[in-house]
Amino acid sequence: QRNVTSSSCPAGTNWVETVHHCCSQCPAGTFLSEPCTSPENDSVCLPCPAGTFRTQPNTLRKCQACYECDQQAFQSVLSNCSATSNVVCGCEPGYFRSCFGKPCTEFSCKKCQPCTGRLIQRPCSETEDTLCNSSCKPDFYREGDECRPCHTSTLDTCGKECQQVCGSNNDQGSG
Amino acid sequence: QRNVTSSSCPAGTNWVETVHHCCSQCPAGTFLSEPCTSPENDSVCLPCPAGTFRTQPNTLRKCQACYECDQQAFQSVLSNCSATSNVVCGCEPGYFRSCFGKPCTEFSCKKCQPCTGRLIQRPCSETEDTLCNSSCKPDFYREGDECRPCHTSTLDTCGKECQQVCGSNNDQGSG
Amino acid sequence: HLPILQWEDKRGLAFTKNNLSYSSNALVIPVSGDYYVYAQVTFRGPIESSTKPNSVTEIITKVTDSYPEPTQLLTGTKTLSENSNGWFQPIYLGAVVSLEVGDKLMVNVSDIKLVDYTKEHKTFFGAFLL
Amino acid sequence: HLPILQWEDKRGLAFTKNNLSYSSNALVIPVSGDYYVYAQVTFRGPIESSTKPNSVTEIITKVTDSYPEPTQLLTGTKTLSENSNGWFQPIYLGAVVSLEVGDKLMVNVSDIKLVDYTKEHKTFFGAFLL
Amino acid sequence: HLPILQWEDKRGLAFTKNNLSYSSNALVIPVSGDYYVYAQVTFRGPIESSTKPNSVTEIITKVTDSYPEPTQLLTGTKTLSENSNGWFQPIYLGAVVSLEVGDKLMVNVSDIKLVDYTKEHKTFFGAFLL
Repeated sequence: QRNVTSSSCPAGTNWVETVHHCCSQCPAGTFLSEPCTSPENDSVCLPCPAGTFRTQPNTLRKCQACYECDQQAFQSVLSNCSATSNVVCGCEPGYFRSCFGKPCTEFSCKKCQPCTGRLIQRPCSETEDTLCNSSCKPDFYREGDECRPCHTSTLDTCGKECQQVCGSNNDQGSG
Repeated sequence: QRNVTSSSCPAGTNWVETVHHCCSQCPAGTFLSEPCTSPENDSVCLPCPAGTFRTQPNTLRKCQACYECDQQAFQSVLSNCSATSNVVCGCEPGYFRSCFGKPCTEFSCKKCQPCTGRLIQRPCSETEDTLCNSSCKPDFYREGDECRPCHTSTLDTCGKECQQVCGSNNDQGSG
Repeated sequence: HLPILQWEDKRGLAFTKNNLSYSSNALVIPVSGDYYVYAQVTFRGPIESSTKPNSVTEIITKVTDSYPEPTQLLTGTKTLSENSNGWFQPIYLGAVVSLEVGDKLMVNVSDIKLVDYTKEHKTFFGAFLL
Repeated sequence: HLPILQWEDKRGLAFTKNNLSYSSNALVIPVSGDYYVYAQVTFRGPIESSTKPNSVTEIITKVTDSYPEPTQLLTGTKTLSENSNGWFQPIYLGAVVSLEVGDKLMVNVSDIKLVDYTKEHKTFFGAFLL
Repeated sequence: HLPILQWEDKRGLAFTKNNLSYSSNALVIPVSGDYYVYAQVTFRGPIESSTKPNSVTEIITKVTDSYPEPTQLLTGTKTLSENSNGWFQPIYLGAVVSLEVGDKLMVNVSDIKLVDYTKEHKTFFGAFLL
């Protein structure tokens, strides 16, 4: 162990101030339990306890605590925390990510919109809401920005738009 | 140096606890580098470093840091920081001060409103937005709370108000 | 009483030392004296199950054998004006309090379901002897 | 200048010791050094008398015999977006400042009528020598 | 990573002592131990150039030679419900963290253009050894 300053340790080793040595890095998934004191007894590394992880080789005395997925906010676990990787969270089926600013480190899961009465232009995905077709499906008429099914409204009470769309369907019937 | 309590130093001097003396005040624009220790060697005062100031005579060990004007919020420097005065900020031309409460220590600079199609009753100033005349200028007709120029709308498409205002102008022309 | 938060005291950034221990949701004071006690809770919503809250509250309380009721030491309470889509609201509290050996310190919140427990650097609690 | 808050220094959770005394609305520094100074003010409204404020401000200031003007040490200022019905807004401030013996620390606020003075654990002020 | 704030360490209220030094945007830890680390950032807007943000975030991070990635120590993140005219939002963070000699502490923010840098008592950062 040449007595070197912190910046010039050989590759694969880090300067450990408490022992004034360059000690071998502990591999990802472990932490430095005992620093090296001489060439004979090198760094002692122990595996990260459950619920903690280290993604990189290190000479840290503790591992990082895993994040948790926000079940109450409809997040789901895409991949569990392991000794070498943090948990990865996504959204439950039927929900998409609504980010709080970029990059999307914080997000809440929002319910995909159902496109009632419309054709789906692009289905809901992990990162985007469903894209509904702007025009209404057959047998549906437009009211404001909603599409209403024809059968639910009796012809005499329904407005111009509804008459036009729903009326024509009944041509065969009441003429 | 009579050994006096802090409250009763002669004018122009302050009690300096660390030396238990009444020491001469340093003039505005300077700070107390060395307190007096005896009548012979009085307070040593040094000029405030760049970016700091003192507006009053003092026996302080440091000068106050200058404020900065909020360029990103369209503030402008009315007067620079000097050794004896803090920076004074205002608004860039075309902006006025919108205060956050009284006194107006914090303010943001808002764009002056343009009074399109109206006469300016009172021009925009440092402290107040432009005051627009409530009625529209000649050759402008009212639509909602806006004044629209006559020429942009063809007589047949424009509403009652526009007909009234813009129609009468064309009497000479198309009769 | 308001629900009490549970804390991690060993993993990651969490630690206890000098006999200041953590047991059954409370920091236990090992020696009488003045402590700077602090806590931050990040609240977030909306979550379907709970009605739209109009405020969130965080309280650091003291429980002691010498008195049957908890004492509220520090309180942070904030009304929510955020609209329906997602919101975040951190509340930080900290102050010096005189504590006796054996006193227990806990953090209560208005609604546990609104607490963001997902990252250790967003919600934390601690104390140190002056 | 902005109005100065008055504080309770003996009853309930309040206390002073090690010669850090409280007089005429100020904490008086007994010995020169670096202090961690902190204060929380809970603001609340609306209250009839005052016009709808669009912001609340809390400032910890220092007054000293060595200078005729107060020095602003820490400032917390927040705009209010809350609507007309009731609102609460705590502002916490804390930092290390270098103080001289005899310096006085005070807390100023934008509008005293908006301060929630009803409970000692909602609005508090203190300092300790490092 | 998020942008890192730069700090004044000598003029006005700012100071460093006991070998706690400031260099290239970071406080450098001179001796291993437990430190109370704190920072307040006052955010303000709107400013033309940036799109209307829906949240502001302040993070105190640690960088160390013993690990190639920064560690997030404390995070304050708040959604903004304020409307278009001017808004202010202070975020204060503080807690005890165990640090090793040589560790560097920095403050990251979600958007540097939203930080109110104009007055030293509105945005500040510090640490002290327990």
